Amino acid sequence: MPIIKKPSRLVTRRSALKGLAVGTGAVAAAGTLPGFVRYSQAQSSEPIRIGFQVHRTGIGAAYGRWYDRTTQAATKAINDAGGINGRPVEIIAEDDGTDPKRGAEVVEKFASQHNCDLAFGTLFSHVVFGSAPRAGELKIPYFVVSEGHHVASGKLNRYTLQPGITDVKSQVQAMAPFVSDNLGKKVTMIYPDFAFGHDHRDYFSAALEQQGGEVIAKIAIPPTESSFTKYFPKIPRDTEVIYHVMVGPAVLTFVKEMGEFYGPNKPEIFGFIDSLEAVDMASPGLEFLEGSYFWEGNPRYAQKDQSTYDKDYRAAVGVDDNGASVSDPKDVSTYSHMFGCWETLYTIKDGMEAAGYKGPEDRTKLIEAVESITDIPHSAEHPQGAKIFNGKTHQVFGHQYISKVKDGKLELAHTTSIEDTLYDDEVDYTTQPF
Amino acid sequence: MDLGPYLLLASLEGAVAAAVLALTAVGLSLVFGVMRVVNVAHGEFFMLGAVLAWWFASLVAGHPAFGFVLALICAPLIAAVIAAAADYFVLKRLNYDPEATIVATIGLLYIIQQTVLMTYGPDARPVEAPFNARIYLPWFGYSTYKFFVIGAAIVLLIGVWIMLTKTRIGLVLRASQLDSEMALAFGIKVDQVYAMVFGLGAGLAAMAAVLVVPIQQAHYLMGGDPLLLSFIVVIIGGLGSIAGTVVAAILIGMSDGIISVFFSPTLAKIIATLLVAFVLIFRPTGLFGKRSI
Amino acid sequence: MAALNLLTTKGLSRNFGGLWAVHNVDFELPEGQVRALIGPNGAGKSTFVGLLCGRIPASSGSVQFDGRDVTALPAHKRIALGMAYTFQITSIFAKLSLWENVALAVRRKHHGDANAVEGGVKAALSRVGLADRADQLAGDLSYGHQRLLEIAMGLGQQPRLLILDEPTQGLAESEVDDFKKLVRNLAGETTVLLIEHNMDVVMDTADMITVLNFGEVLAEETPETIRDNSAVQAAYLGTG
Amino acid sequence: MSAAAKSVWLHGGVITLLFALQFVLPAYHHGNLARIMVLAVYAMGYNMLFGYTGLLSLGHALFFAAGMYGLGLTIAFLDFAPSPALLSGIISALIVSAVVGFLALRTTGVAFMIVTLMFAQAGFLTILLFGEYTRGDEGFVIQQPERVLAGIDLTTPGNRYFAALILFSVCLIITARVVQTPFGKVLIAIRENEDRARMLGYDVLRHKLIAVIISGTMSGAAGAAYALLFGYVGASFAAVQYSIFPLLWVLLGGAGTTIGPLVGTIFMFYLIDLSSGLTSAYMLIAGVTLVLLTLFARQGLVGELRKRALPWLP
Repeated sequence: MPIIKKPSRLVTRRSALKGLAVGTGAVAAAGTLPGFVRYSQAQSSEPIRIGFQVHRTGIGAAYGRWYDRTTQAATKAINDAGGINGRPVEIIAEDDGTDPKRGAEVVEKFASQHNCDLAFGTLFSHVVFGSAPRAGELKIPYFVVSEGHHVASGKLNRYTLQPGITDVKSQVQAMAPFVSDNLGKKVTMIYPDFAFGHDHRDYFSAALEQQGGEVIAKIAIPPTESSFTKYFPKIPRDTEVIYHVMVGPAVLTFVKEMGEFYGPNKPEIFGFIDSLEAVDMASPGLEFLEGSYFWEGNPRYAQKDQSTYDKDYRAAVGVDDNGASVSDPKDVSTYSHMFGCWETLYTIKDGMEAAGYKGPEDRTKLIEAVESITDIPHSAEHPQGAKIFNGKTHQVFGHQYISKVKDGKLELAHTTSIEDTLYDDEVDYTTQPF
Repeated sequence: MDLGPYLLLASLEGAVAAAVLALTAVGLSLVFGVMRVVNVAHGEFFMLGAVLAWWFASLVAGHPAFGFVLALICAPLIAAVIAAAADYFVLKRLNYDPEATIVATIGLLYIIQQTVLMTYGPDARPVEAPFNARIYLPWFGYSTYKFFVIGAAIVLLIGVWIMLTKTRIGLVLRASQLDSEMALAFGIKVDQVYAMVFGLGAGLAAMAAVLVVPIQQAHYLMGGDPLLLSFIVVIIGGLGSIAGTVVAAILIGMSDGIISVFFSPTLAKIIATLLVAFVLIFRPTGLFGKRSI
Repeated sequence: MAALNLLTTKGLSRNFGGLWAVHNVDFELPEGQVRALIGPNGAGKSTFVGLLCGRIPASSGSVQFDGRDVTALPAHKRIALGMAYTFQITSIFAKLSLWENVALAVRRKHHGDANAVEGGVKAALSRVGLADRADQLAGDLSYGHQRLLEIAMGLGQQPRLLILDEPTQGLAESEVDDFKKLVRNLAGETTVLLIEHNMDVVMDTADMITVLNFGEVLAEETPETIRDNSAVQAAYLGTG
Repeated sequence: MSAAAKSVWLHGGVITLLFALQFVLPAYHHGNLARIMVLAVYAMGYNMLFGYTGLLSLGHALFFAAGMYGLGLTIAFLDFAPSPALLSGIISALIVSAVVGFLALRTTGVAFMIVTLMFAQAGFLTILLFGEYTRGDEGFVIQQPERVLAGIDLTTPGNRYFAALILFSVCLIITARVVQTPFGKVLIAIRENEDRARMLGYDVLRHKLIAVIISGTMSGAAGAAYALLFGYVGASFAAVQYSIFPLLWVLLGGAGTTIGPLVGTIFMFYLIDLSSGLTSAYMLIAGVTLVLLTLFARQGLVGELRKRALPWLP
């Protein structure tokens, strides 16, 4: 049986009462006196407590739901196979409202109230930014699944790691050779007018220039926009490729309106699947995407040469061959991102086992153990593909997938090498003190 | 693209935006005009309309037009009933005190939004348009459904105008708007009129959303933008002036597409919000209105 | 000039949408006088005092106070120069104590001097007979007492000119008598401009009476002679 | 005991209690209280305008953000040390509130609410527009070495608590003092009856403007302190919810009471913290609370206490 527990009313109240009644007693002591903890935990097979910072509400909620399902599935798989170091894993989920302030409070709650061994799971980068400083101060390892470049850019701290999902910078630069070789040299970019979109703009422009291509127009769209047609005339007529990456609830509108605008006489279109993540490819109005290309973090549709790892992973999470929930074919998953939760949990497991992790006093050992990971083979634990972890930048690098829309489905057309995704280190976290 | 087709497209898009905005804002304006209530939850009634439209559409099998027609009738009705209930149970008990009603409608905003999150969920869901042929112009393509939205909004707005000017209901509304005590003295049940107006305002917002949801999608956070835009339109149009509201909606809707040609869209939004602030500061009656807040 | 004029208006006018509420009024009020301002409803009395103390901006003409042209000054600055104004419709701080109500009036002059404020509040409340209720909330008072509080707030400012807009409206008869005594007491101490309907009060307290009709000065006479003025009678009684 | 003496005892007592609590609270609540004290400063700033002057602003996030970015940007781009950066945050808020006050105070009532809302929205969008420097919604982190104020490392729990307590105490004392002064009494008079206050010879506009500036500066101090103590600067703090929150806290605790903002902030924090375990839609609880408050307890917790039992509460 997996031990998956949301903080129920009972637990919360009990721990609150305990805190109030005991005062400087058990709870505070457990946090401050390592000897006490080591003794109590060495005696039992107490679960390893992983605080799961989940976007249940706010703008990230559609992703949060699938991150939750993946996390629960991975936890069940880990526990069914004997847990970590013989101890079961317990997930303590707290909603962060996709809000940086609440995110920081939630990390604090994991560290100080739920006595979690570590915090994990965040996707939206502003929540990562808001929470990471607290994680560093509380000295609790913070494993994010965010695909932001913020970890490897050196803007965070030694306690923050991203071992389960590649970052935007590597994804984007790996696309440039494919786009310029196969689709065209003159690219117009359409992206949301905030940090995530700006990362795309900057890294892709640079990478494309190296390939001899050119970004001829950059169209930034405010994140709250709900109608897009008025932006399309800004696309220059000599555009060979439209590169789009949109996020948020209006993504489907964006793609549909692009279809209405262009009809069949369209330039080549290359998009990040973020523009249609969790959206059914069979939605009305998407027919025009036929023949266009998408970046995928992990192919949503089961491919002909699907690995057994992917097959088992799909089954465990409850996703069918079309990337939708097995219980509701209209409920499409965030397949390109959520594998990061699964893989991160297994990396945590590896790190803990390598470090001989016993309790919070071994947190730095855990980080050092993860930092020393390099090669991650394609396996049941890492169904998305093989990876290379860079301990200095705390960032993992891996294959990227490019799929073509065929018969309303996504068919894998190209897989980049890991080398395509590498870039120079911008930070060496291992030199920072704990 | 050349300037001519570009302006044509911007005008078409502007007309769609203006049509939806006019319907939504007229609802807000009506509530303010008659009740002197600033309804911060107005955008949530818009959202409710969209979400209900998805729900009705998913109930009905067969051609998407059936579900759409059902939604067009029922979604505004349900939104109106919920709004009238909110008026009866909350706003009335606050004696329509301006500040208390603002705080209460902020509360209402969260209640509606979060209830939808709990029941409908966080996903953006599409509703199929009742028809959706694409017109091929030499420069770009355009959805025929969008023309329908413009037409439907015009018909509905004319309907509202006839109701306000030619029917007994309109007479009663105008009497209550001019002087609620006097209206009371003439045997008009101001209580019921207020509940009806609040319901009508919400219904118009919901109706606009049903029209727009085949173009966009239903999502529980979609109420924010229409609220802000409606505010802008109602203030620039002059508070409580229905005609001014419609004119301002056309002005704002049309200019939005064209302004974003020259400025960054974020900058355009900054300019629009500052414009509202300065209109209120230096011309509190709005550009076309007679009464100030 | 024998007596110094505390207040002078020249050609003071105000129109509302083409209607002259006050038209071309030349008015002089000598220091120390108790002046009553009377006239039928709608004669422009309240508008006129509104123009004096700056609540309503003038359309044309000027107001001089204490030898200084105050036409362009906002209300609070005119008050600070020594005017005090009590509202026609009771306007007090209902949720504050009587003491605080009057203290707000007194304090502006005695900035920071707590003892002076204390003394001023006591004196003003005593004068209107409300000293023993100082701790009550003003909103809990009866209407008549609220009118008295309003007057106390006027007195508390120790004004050079006290403008009372229908102070006895709604007072009981005994209270009206007390009020008359109060105003007579003030004579010589401060200049009073009194808008009043109750002719009893006017006759018993005023040194001079100004009659307004249709926004213009109809007459300006002593109480003794005004009874015989046929124009005033016509204005009041509507006979020719 | 005179009102002034009671006020000294009350506020001294609250500060002493908060000081003592740091020694007995478990780590989680210790950390929460540090955060709550900073947010309560924001609420106190809001209360100065809403509770004492009677002006309902829907744009205070602008002032909070002015403080936050005034500190954050000077650290990030001008390499300011924390103390001058803190000063820069406070001064930014002061300037922004003076400008907003000067313009917005030409309006009253509902128009004032909408004008402040629009200015705050424009401020929020401006942060997004200059995303190159502000990193927009994503924001940026203020690293640990940049958070050492006058030799004191503000990233340790004890120091952070102490810094929050000092800021809170200073603002509480300022509030308690201001409302006792003639100036504060005039603010209350303006809240109760603006026309009357004017006709007692007070320059209402000037008083209101000063109230906006005090209120905005205090809110900005909270924003700057939040960035410094918790190490993050981001646009979400400038968004409209963060203008609603202080209104909520103040209404809940009691508008126009000195300790109401603290009480309201604590109450709301734990209401959300506990209910987020019960339901994912915890903002629902905030919504219901707002409606119930307007219906049944307009005075808020401390306000009702004052009305029913302790009329002397400042």
